[in-house]
Amino acid sequence: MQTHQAKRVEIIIEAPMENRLTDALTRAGVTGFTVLPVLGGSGRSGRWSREGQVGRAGMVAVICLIRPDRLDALLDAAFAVVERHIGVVSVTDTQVLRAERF
Amino acid sequence: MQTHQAKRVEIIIEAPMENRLTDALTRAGVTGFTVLPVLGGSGRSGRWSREGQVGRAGMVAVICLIRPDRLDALLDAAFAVVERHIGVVSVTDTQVLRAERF
Amino acid sequence: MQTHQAKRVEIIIEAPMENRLTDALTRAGVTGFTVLPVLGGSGRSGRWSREGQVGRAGMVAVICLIRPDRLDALLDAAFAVVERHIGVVSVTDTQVLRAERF
Amino acid sequence: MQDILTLAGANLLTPMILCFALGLAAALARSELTVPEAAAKALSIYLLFAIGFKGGASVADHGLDGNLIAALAAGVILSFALPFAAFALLKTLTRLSVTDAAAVAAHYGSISIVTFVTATSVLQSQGIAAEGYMVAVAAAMEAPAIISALFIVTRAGGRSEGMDAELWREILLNGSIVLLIGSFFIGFITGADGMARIESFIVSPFQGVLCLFLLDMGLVAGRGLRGARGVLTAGTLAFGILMPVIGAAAGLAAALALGLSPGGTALIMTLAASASYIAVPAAMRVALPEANPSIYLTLSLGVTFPFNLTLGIPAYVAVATALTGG
Amino acid sequence: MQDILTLAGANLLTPMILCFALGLAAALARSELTVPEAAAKALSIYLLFAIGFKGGASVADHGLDGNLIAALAAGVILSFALPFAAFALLKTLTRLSVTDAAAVAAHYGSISIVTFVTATSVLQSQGIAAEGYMVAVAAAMEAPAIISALFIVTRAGGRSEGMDAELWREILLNGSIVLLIGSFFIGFITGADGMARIESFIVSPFQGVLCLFLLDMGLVAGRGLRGARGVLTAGTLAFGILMPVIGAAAGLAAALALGLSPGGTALIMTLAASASYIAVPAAMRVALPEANPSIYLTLSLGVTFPFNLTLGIPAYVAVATALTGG
Amino acid sequence: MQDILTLAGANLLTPMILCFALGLAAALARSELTVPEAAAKALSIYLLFAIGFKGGASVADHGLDGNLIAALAAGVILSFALPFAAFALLKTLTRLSVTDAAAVAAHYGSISIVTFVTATSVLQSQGIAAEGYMVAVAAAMEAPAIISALFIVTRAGGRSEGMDAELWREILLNGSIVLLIGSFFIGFITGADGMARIESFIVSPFQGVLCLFLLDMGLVAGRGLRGARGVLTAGTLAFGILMPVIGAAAGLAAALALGLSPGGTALIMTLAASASYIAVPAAMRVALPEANPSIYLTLSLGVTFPFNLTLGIPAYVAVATALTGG
Ligand SMILES: Nc1ncnc2c1ncn2[C@@H]1O[C@H](COP(=O)(O)O)[C@@H](O)[C@H]1O
Ligand SMILES: Nc1ncnc2c1ncn2[C@@H]1O[C@H](COP(=O)(O)O)[C@@H](O)[C@H]1O
Ligand SMILES: Nc1ncnc2c1ncn2[C@@H]1O[C@H](COP(=O)(O)O)[C@@H](O)[C@H]1O
Ligand code: NA
Ligand code: NA
Ligand code: NA
Repeated sequence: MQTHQAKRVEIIIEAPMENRLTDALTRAGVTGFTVLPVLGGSGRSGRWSREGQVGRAGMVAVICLIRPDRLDALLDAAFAVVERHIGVVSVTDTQVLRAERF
Repeated sequence: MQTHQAKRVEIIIEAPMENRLTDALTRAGVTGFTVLPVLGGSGRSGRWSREGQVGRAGMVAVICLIRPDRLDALLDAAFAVVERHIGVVSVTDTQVLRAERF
Repeated sequence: MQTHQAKRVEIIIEAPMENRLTDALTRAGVTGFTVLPVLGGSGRSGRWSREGQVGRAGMVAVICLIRPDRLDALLDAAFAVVERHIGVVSVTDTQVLRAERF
Repeated sequence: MQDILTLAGANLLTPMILCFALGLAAALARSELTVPEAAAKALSIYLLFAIGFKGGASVADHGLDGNLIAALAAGVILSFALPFAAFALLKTLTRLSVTDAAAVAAHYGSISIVTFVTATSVLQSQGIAAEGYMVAVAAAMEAPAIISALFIVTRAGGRSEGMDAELWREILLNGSIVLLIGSFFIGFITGADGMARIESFIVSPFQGVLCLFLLDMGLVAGRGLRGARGVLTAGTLAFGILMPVIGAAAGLAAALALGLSPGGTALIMTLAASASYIAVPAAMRVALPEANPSIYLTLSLGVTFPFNLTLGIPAYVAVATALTGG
Repeated sequence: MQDILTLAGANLLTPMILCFALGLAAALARSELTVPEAAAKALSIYLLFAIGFKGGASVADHGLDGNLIAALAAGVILSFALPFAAFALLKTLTRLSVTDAAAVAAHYGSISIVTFVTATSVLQSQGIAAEGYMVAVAAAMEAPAIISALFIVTRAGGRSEGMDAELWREILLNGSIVLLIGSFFIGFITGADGMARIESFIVSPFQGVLCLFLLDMGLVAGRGLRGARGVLTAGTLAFGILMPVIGAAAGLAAALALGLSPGGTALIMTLAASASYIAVPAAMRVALPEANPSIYLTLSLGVTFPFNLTLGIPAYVAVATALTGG
Repeated sequence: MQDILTLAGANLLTPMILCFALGLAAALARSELTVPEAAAKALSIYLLFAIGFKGGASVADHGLDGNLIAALAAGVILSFALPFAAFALLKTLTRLSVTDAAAVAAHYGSISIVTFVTATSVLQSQGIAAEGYMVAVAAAMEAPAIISALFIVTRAGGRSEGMDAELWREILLNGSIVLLIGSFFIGFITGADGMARIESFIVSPFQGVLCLFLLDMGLVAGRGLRGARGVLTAGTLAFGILMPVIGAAAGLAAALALGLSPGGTALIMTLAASASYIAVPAAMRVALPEANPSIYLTLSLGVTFPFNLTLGIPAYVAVATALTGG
């Protein structure tokens, strides 16, 4: 089956920043993304779990599949939001079906 | 540690289609997969979130790790199900432990 | 934007083993990871879904982004825990922003 | 008329309706107030169980009226027939594609169980009795409309995935049908004894639970409306308000033919006037994937549901009591 | 005998049992009816809290019977001993491997708190009193069986991960033990005063909540049975029905030795007859990962739980009242 | 003094407090007991709805006291002013950075609605009436403290993200403010009629629901404390206990100036003494991302919340009744 080169960007970010991130992505022309729930994690700011919080804001994972030439616009937009916040951003080479969708 | 070449296929699909997809995968001989919940997303059909729906069907992410030579069978089976539905499919090169499991 | 080579390790493991895994990772010096919920899946031990269980222990997905040179330590630690248990481990090449975090 | 307005006023100022309004306003103002999905589902399980059980217990109490079969048949016929009326109306009022119009039509032939529940609670607070088996009629009206819609699409040369056995099973055994019918039978079998055991769970807190559930419905409807400005043209809006009135009229005709009680008449009017937003949307995603979900969800949940809740139900109750001499 | 059958009939036609049957039937018919995980967990927290609190408040009311320590000891001994009986029976009736048989045996030495809760509600509806401290006995019976099972595996040269300190902690501080014992103490400390404050929360809606919880149990059991056809041989099935009877007999012997009341006798029989499906399965995944979960889950949840619910409990109650002159 | 101790004793041995203690102990012992997130959120929606509705219904009943506006103004001023006191105290007692200290200060100017709810339930069980509009005062006190904290940071040359329109909206329309004010209005509009409809949902089970909610709060607080040993120095601990006393004193002064009833006085003292752990933490993650969340969460939830629950509230009630001649 015909597949096309793409990038898979995974951004793990605090839940209160989710809307700010997706709005920034939309403004940067990135209109395709999927948000996954996160149960807990650990990083430089220590370990946390949804269960140790009252509002249980926690974190979410935002996944964007994107054409390689649009990657920089995406990363710039994302970085402006996550810069001062905890969280991680990773970029993986991938292949997608139905390139016309991206 | 010894690792083995494999493919990681990630299919984001509407929840009402989940069983049809996994049944099709099983028929195509793909018996290993994991289903993750999805909170929301955005694509050509606009933005949605679990919270904006009553039945809250939403979407799920299905992840299959598979031997490279079985990829085409998987993609054919998956594509037959997702073809007319919204959602995305991506394929990434990966390495797995314990190759005998795949 | 400047990115750095890294590995993305994804471990799908039974929920009752989650703490044992993350403790082992921490002992092996891996202090960055994220835990995602899993709804269901299928493998050599058959198909399962959260809904078919009472305690609904189920499984979780643990994702670690790590510098390539630390990969072996991570896999050794993870393997010691998952060895006799059901579940899968995959390793993907990736790029991360803000390398100082890893 | 005076009566209808007074009733409407009284109905508008109940905690239930105000909770719905609060949710709607909060969502439109983009408040982050949310009812967790699991909690909303749990509330709906409670409501379905309680309403089904009470229906069954009431049938056990009053004996099975010979009209049950006739009422079921009438419900099924209404559910089959209303999509054709809805489709014709949509073709007149809007420029929706055949697929989109047929998908919307399926929703209006089917029913909204929450609208039904709210109507029973209005009847109860006015002391108007209704046939206990109306919950069975509600369950019977969920599915037939889907078949009519697929027939409409096929007839018009449109492309539908059709109904495979799997989809049939999903529709006929969907959660609310099974729970409603199941708890109806449990109430019927255990009767007054069973009722005595669980009365303080399913009767006294009922209206309060309904309040919280309608709060969530308001939130969901509001979020849907926010994301669907493009969908709401004058034509679709007119449809969303006219169609329930047409449905209620058809329901009234059926009720008069059947000789139902005032309460039963109001309930069947409400069922016919209401539009599905759970079972049918899920079926449409499978059977008519090209139909745009935001059109049918906006209309059924964002327009018709609030209309029925606030103006429709009091009007149907008033008309039913006036015409059946209640 | 006549009595037992009448009682069984009465018990079978309660809303609780019918809700369980509804869930079972819905799952076997592959209906998509589901109770959200969080809601089911919330219901179980409610039931554990209510049953623990009521037990404690009743002890505060009636004073501590000298038998508490003896009853606790009896419970612990039963939990230690029953796995050996279960293992022997499994080796006779089935061809399960040592690991699988030992894992199953652990479940039958331990207890099902929902079975216990259902039994208390049957006793209550028949006006039979029981010692309030039986909830403490229930908690004490959760864990010992696990040790016996690991001992069996090790003795047979099988491989177990053994019990590290972490696993001990997890088992002894598992949610239901902590909640049951904790709310028992809260009920004991606050007594009649505390009860007056929260009675309308933990007493009146109790049976209704139990209905919804059993509906979910039926759904879960049915889903489990659907996926486990291979597991159910004649031998395992026979075990799943014989073992609770053996357990109940052992419980009866203990109760007679202790001189418990009719209600207490029925409860300890029920505990001994019931099999765990929450705490022990989780422990087995850690300690005996090679044991096949679908065997022990199918037996304890798919066979023994429904058996106890429908036939077992009424029989245990009838026998207990007959033999202790209740 | 004697009175205060007796009251404290009585308050400590209620099911509510003991449930909190159970949760705390379970979490500190690393039990896996958990209340699902969705269930905890559902319980809090219930509590907010019930308390808001009852407040509104009581205002509808007793008429609007001329003091409402004055009380709202007093609440807003307290919320603005207390962060400055808190910041000064922190700078004296601890070595926290400006950003961390300001973030903590914001929490103590704002309020904890669960502390407020517990106080109302203590008042009710002692038969002490309070102004129904205090729930509106509670809502008004949530946000102003955030502004003071950002002002403190900016003045000290620290870096804050500032308040964009989006953040304003999020804070002012946060779930608990909207639900509290909304249900207050619903209670006010529907009055005694509305109350009659949903009383058996929002009044009788209230204390029981509060028990389960406090169980979860204990679990969450305990988990937080476990992960935050480093945070708890003698200085921060002293702050966590001194600051609520200072807040309560400020609240008392305001209440005396306003001439509130004994109950109202106790409630405004409780509000001023309590510290936020939902709305303000979320706002701080956006506006002051460099502030360490475990400091402010540990202090407000791990130290001040238990202090108020156990010692604070009974003391505030005793002082309020003594000084306002209740
Ligand atoms: N190396 C990593 N791999 C995966 N997730 C990470 C990693 N580092 C941080 N995270 C996630 O990002 C959150 C915040 O990380 P940090 O900013 O390092 O405190 C953590 O709680 C994890 O959920
Ligand atoms: N480029 C993308 N990256 C990640 N997820 C996507 C992307 N495009 C679509 N999706 C997901 O697929 C769903 C349907 O997409 P679509 O078919 O484009 O409307 C969206 O709501 C997202 O959850
Ligand atoms: N090939 C695979 N791809 C993705 N997930 C898998 C795969 N194999 C197993 N899993 C996951 O691991 C669980 C246990 O697998 P197994 O040990 O093969 O029974 C399954 O239920 C899946 O969630
Ligand atoms: Na209809
Ligand atoms: Na047992
Ligand atoms: Na305060």
